[in-house]
Amino acid sequence: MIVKVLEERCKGCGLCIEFCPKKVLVFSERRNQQGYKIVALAFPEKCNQCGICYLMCPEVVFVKEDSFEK
Amino acid sequence: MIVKVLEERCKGCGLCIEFCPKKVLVFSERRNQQGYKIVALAFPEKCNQCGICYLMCPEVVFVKEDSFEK
Amino acid sequence: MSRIMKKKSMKYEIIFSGFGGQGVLFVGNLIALAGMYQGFNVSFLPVYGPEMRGGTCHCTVLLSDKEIASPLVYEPGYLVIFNLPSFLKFIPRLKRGGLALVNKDLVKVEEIEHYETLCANKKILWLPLNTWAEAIGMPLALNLCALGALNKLLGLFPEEILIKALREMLGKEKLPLLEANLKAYRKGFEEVEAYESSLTKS
Amino acid sequence: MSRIMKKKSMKYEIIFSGFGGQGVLFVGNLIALAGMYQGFNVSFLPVYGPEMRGGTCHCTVLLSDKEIASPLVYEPGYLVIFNLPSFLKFIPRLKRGGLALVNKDLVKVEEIEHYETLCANKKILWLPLNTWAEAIGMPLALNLCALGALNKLLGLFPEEILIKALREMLGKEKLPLLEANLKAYRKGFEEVEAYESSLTKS
Amino acid sequence: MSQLFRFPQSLKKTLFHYCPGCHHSLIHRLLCEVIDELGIREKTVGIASIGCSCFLYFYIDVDIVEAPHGRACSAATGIKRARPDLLVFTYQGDGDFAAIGLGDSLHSASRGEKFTVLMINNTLYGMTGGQVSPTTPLCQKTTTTPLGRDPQVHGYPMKIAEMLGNFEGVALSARVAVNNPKRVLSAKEVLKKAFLYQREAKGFTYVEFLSACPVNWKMDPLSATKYVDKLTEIFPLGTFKDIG
Amino acid sequence: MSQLFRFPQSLKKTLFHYCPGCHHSLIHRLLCEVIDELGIREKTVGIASIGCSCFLYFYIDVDIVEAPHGRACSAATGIKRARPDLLVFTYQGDGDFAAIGLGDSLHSASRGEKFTVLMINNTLYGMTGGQVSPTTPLCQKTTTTPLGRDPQVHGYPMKIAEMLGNFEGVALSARVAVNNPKRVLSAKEVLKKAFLYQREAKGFTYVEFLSACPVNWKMDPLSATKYVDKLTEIFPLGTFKDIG
Amino acid sequence: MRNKRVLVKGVEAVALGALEGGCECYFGYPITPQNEIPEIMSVELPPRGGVFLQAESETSAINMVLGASAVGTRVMTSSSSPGISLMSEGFSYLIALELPCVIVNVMRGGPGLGGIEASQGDYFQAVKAPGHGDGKFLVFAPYSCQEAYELTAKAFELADKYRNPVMILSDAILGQMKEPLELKPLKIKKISKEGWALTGAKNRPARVIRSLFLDSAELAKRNLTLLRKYQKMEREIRFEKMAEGGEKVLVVAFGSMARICKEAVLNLRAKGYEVGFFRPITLFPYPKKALAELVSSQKIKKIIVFELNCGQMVEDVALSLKGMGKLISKSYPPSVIPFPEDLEREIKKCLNSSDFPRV
Amino acid sequence: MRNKRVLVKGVEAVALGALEGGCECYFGYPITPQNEIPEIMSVELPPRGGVFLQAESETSAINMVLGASAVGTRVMTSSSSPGISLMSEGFSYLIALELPCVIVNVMRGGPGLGGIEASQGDYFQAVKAPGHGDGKFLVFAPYSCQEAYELTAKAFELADKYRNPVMILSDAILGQMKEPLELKPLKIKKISKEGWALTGAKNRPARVIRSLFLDSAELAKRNLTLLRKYQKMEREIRFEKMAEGGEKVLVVAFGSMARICKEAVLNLRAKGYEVGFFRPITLFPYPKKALAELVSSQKIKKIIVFELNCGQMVEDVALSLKGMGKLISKSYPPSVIPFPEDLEREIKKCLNSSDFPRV
Ligand SMILES: Cc1ncc(C[n+]2csc(CCOP(=O)(O)OP(=O)(O)O)c2C)c(N)n1
Ligand SMILES: Cc1ncc(C[n+]2csc(CCOP(=O)(O)OP(=O)(O)O)c2C)c(N)n1
Ligand code: SF4
Ligand code: SF4
Ligand code: SF4
Ligand code: SF4
Ligand code: SF4
Ligand code: SF4
Ligand SMILES: [Mg+2]
Ligand SMILES: [Mg+2]
Repeated sequence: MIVKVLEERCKGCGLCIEFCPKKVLVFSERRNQQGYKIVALAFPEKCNQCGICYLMCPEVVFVKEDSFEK
Repeated sequence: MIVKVLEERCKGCGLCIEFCPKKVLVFSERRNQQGYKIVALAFPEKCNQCGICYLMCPEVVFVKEDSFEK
Repeated sequence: MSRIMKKKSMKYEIIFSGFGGQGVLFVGNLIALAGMYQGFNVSFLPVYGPEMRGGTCHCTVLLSDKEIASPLVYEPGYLVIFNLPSFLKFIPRLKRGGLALVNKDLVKVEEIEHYETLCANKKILWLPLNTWAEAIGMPLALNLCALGALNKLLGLFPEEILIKALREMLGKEKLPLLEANLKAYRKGFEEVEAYESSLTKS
Repeated sequence: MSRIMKKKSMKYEIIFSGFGGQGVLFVGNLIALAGMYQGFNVSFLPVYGPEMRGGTCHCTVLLSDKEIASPLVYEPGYLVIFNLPSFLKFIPRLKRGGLALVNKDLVKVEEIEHYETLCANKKILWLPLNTWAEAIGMPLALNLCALGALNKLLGLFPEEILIKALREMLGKEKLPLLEANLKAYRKGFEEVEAYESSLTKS
Repeated sequence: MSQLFRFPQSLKKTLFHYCPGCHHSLIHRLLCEVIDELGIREKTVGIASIGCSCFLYFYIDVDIVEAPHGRACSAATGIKRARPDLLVFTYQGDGDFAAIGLGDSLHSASRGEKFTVLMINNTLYGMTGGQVSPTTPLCQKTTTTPLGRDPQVHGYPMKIAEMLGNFEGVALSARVAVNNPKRVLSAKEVLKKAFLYQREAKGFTYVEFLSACPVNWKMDPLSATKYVDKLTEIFPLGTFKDIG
Repeated sequence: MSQLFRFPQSLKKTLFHYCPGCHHSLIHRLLCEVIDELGIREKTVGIASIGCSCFLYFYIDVDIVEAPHGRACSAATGIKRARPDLLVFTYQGDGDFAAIGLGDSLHSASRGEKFTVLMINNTLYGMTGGQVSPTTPLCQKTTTTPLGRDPQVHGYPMKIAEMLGNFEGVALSARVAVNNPKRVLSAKEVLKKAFLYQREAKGFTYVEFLSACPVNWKMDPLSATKYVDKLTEIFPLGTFKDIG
Repeated sequence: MRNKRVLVKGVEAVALGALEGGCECYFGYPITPQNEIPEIMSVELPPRGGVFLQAESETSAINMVLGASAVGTRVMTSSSSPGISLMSEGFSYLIALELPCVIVNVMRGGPGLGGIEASQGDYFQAVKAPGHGDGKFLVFAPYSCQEAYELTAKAFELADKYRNPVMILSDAILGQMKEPLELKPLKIKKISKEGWALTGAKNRPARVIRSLFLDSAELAKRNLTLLRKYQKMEREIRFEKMAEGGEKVLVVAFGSMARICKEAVLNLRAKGYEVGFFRPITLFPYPKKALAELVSSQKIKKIIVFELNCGQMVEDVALSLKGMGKLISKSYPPSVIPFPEDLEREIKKCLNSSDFPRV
Repeated sequence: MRNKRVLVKGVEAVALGALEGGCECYFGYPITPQNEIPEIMSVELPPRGGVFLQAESETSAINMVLGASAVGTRVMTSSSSPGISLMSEGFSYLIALELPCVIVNVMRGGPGLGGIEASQGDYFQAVKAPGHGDGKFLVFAPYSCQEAYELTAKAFELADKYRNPVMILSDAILGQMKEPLELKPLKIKKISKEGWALTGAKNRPARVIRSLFLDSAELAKRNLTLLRKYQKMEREIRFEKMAEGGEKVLVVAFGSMARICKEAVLNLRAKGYEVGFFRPITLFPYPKKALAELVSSQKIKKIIVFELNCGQMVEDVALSLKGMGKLISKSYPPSVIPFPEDLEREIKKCLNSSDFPRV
């Protein structure tokens, strides 16, 4: 995946994991400063860039770097 | 007509006159204490007791005596 | 203090009172407006009765050559009375020596208890306002008849001023009624004129 | 005056502070309830942080043998601190000579600037609360571990009283959690007991 | 028809304060006839609202409380919840029910409160001198729509009876008129049904009366009564819900 | 689809205060995407209402004013009347729009006020701890319906989008959800249409979002998102009015 | 050139003053005795490019005001007692959001629906608690049509100056009486709102107008700022006094009641009684200093407060005097309005003959 | 037998007190920080045959109260600042209609939406102008859970006794803190409403409950009757004092603030400072006489008023004292709450060392 995972935004709701059609995503063991388990790409190679994770994430965690740094 | 005309209640709106199917009613020249021209039965003999004057009068002017004196 | 009291100020306190439909507020407003055009300080205070529709109403009009503080006055110098309830309510409040114009068509001396005491030290002028108004074919214009009479007596403003005020009050829509109102005004004016000259003559 | 000061009154002022999910308000409420059962006058004042959800929160618990006026206290005698922000906020307010139980798993001395000045004249007891809680398989029960430790140190009430209060707090629905909570309480209690006796021994 | 020429028992003898040709008083009479015929005078509580009919209690001989402008349905809710055994009605204008009171009114309907509303729709605010109301027809001039109601400025007339027809809690929603004898009779039947449904705790019962306001319509009483026919083109008469 | 993986320009970078799995923030993002795509950020004014989303202004990077609870539509009316050239939206909960605000909301709709409402229907009062709201489904337990919503006591759930469909002043009334990717995309299209209609001054535009509140539904985020499917049985998705 | 003189009601003077003050938008809900205001506005505003909208309730009206104010327009509403109560949440928000607007309350006699005749029963509500939570606004009490016209116009300027609502508190006497009004052009300042109004975030960061502050320190700071603003408003204090020396009794009254009192006082003075007169024109902030100075400098012994309510302004007079002089409260529960003659009698009763010989 | 002791929040104590006071109906709309009251009522009332209904707004809630009260039930509502503002029209009607009910205001920090921490910013609104038009009601300010329980229960009796609403004015500290409550049965009188309640006109003439009086004399008479009723309520005045002799400084405070003050005063007294304490429990009618007597009889020189607002109750203290002593106002704009330690410091600052030597 070419996008940045804004880990600090993640609240560990799991919606992205559930809806990812390629089962790319999993919870990592790491926690962010908010105390939530952070999502990670377990199988980045399987990702087809469909954007569903972006669509379903309530916290806008998956973004193109340049769009966030603007 | 066997009913009493409660003249003091009349406000001279003319609805009874308009709707009386037998054209029994007219405005008299008398005025009541409220200052309104009072309705009168010009042709009582033509009245068929249909009750339409009672139905249409907003002031409940046409009533059986005993019902008002109750 | 003495300075203030020396200069006799010109102040007319008038209450108009009658039924809702008798044009009480219209005539009160009219005289206030004419008074303003004439250069008086004026105030007009309408009071509606407790009933929303119909009922009696009255208004207080003040004309003065000084600043008017209170628009309310308990003891007016003048009364214009259109009906019996108004007579009973306001005559007791009329100033000693004050003048009341009373509509003799609707107020009958016979119907008034203690008439003498009620009106002691007060001038009552009985005017057949309804009759006058009907005589000129304008049964509703008794208010203007009363105004004519009043102005003849007090000489508040000339007729031009009244016409100006009347024009303003009637507005564009009701301007056609100007002549009729004027006629009523003149009727009252002339009747009193005739009456006065009859007094002078006799 | 002298009369009042002679009788040493028994009064415990305790502030519990941590993240929203650390059971801060639960344990504060629990100790207040147990305190009441033990016969103390008590008060429990929760303060939610500015955030609606999550964020830090703290509560003030007072146990006293006299009437409690203010439920608020600026300088508590005791602190139970679950995380770093709480440490930084409340240590400065701890009374001279006061005691703070601090969760050493989330508060690292290295991260604290001016640690020495901050804690001068204050007793800090570092407890690995998360570790204890995880050790007994109840990672969320660090609040009860802390309570066990605190009660061992202060001897506020016997375990029966705590059980009674815990029962009441858990209610019917959550009663199955009683044993687990108790286990955590005992863990804290026993760890401090062991630590104290280790002190005595050495 | 036994009621013909009978001065209703539950109507006080006080003279009405309404303008000549106003339908408010006619509707008062119908209400009293219904109360008499159902024999419920002694267990009825009415709520007077703020509008031309605010003096309701001078005319209708049942226990009555005044509610603030627009709050009659909430007051009725309080009464009916506290004393479900009482029969409760509100008597409200279109401004009271549908302008300031819309929230209270629709929520009561939605909750299916078991009282009866008489809504007197004269398409404007009678009491305060004829301002635009939610039910004023397009183009109608009022004292606050001097050029006539323009939908782009003052919006569209609300059709309350129809709207209530879609509410689950509503047992009866109807619009009636009293501008001819037949309509008077059927208005009364609908109103009676409303009270019957209330007695059976079927739900919210609503009867809207198209009502003439000659003074603010600037018409004589006869023309105003006739004009109600015209209003039925915008506000059709009928029953929009009847759970039977 | 150009928006995929683009952090919307009009979304501030502040972390959301919402609970995990709450749909509020997802809807915020959609709103920002629409604002960006239409290029209207610099002439948009938003109205934040009182509810979980009261901090809207910390997230959406447009001019925003807070309105008292339930009054967002009235505030929006004031803004749009004073400055018809601005694009105006309100962001309201079901409690805000349909409980305390029902009167304000429906009158704005009836007048055909030319702004856009985002109504976030999570079927209860999130901010105050999960009390019953006008849209709570029957039988649902809330903190003030401890035995579940009983229609005889708390009335029936209100179907706002359907109700607004019957209003003449309404240009668009639709109900959408964001609990799966397809719905997210179509919700966005509907919202965009609403803003387009507003720009063309077509009338009142209303988009209702069925929205998960895991905390007060006492569900984990995933179950809550799934449960929205169940809600669509009571609150069907669709467009109830579209004047095209 | 002489200005146009017209004979108008007080409520018409208010409407004309609003137009002179640059009012662009009006939102309101009908209620007697002030319906002439919306009626005039519905005729006058649209042709000037302004906005008139009859709201469906007072709560919505005040929130439409809130919206229009937030985008920088000069906006007003008007109502009467029960309607004002319904707006009180809105007032509190407007104050908190620092949004300017003009509010007219033509009081009726309460409580409840009460009656439509003159009353001053909403004094406390206006000056002490227009809403919840410590909010305040400037309150003007005109006592003539001319003053109603001028103060209403000025109110728009002051609202903008302080970014706060301003209330015109009137009653049915002033509201319904007619007297000449000189339609003089007033120099009402336009005050730029570019620094804060919501107009779309073009070439500047987005703006937020809000009242929610969950951080208690932030909220306290904000409340302090507001408090200081109220204190600054003391610059706007206005009053009228008539006491050049030697008066032993001072009559205090506001609004219509002050007119009736003034008549009585003038009559008494003409008769040689040593009676002074004080009329606050701003009711908030109250002219406490001016009143106290007058009483202390003139060594006034008795102060009589006349009001058309159950006794409200007398408290502000007491707070001003702090125990100076003998304070007498003469309250007329609404809505029986005393005549000047009645007041003369009352004032004379208070004149202890030994203290106050007739000269 | 000992009464049950429970550890409850202030708002729970209020709800329990209401049940003890015979509350039959509750209508309200959620708002923080008092949501526990409706939540408890929704659980407790229906099984007792009572009525719980969550209204769609505060305006409708207060009018449901109006309806239920008119038919003679004991009824209550509760809310917080913005919601209370929305009810103010309703309050005025309830007062005018002489309908009893109990109203709870757990104040938040305003104006506007403000914050949810403790504040006393609605003091003026509660005691001076709960609505338009001169209306007043009894206002109780409990300062402990026990008092909240007992006063709320008593409020139902007093509401019925005076046929007037009664307000319980509280704040988030008392509302959210927990302390032991002794659930003692209180002897709350049932007062017959047969003489006025609307129950259907059976065997008696129909009754009317109204507030509209277009005849001004009738309205004035009615207002006088109400005024006399408020005066009668002075019988219910309650206060707490601590000043047995020799105190030179008196601290005055109510509600939660009084608790914090009391702690400070007790500490200072323990240290030998001559500081007294006065806590009004009824805020309306205000214990003016008691306060004035205390100050004059003890020759107290300084009076310090502490409040969690921008300075409100201090006016009632000033009105009580009429210039006696030196009055010092210490106001804490919401919502920064001072600690007892802060107050001790403030009080000491006021102690002029020469006047008040440390003993
Ligand atoms: C809170 C409040 N706002 C406004 C009013 C003034 N007011 C009295 S009646 C009324 C409207 C009356 O219209 P409607 O309900 O249609 O009754 P109608 O007089 O037409 O029968 C208004 C606005 C009021 N009494 N109270
Ligand atoms: C006048 C007033 N009443 C009550 C409240 C308390 N309150 C805040 S938000 C809210 C309801 C929130 O529910 P909803 O609008 O559905 O938004 P959600 O939190 O569910 O997104 C309530 C009752 C308030 N702030 N103001
Ligand atoms: S882009 Fe699609 S496939 Fe890739 S991680 Fe996201 S959801 Fe999965
Ligand atoms: S959807 Fe977003 S917030 Fe939820 S787990 Fe995935 S990345 Fe985290
Ligand atoms: S009863 Fe019928 S016929 Fe007789 S007067 Fe009346 S309307 Fe005419
Ligand atoms: S309908 Fe009645 S009020 Fe009208 S004229 Fe006939 S009798 Fe008189
Ligand atoms: S104003 Fe209209 S509604 Fe009111 S009484 Fe007159 S006719 Fe009837
Ligand atoms: S309470 Fe519900 S609506 Fe509010 S933030 Fe949490 S999940 Fe979202
Ligand atoms: Mg109407
Ligand atoms: Mg919601």
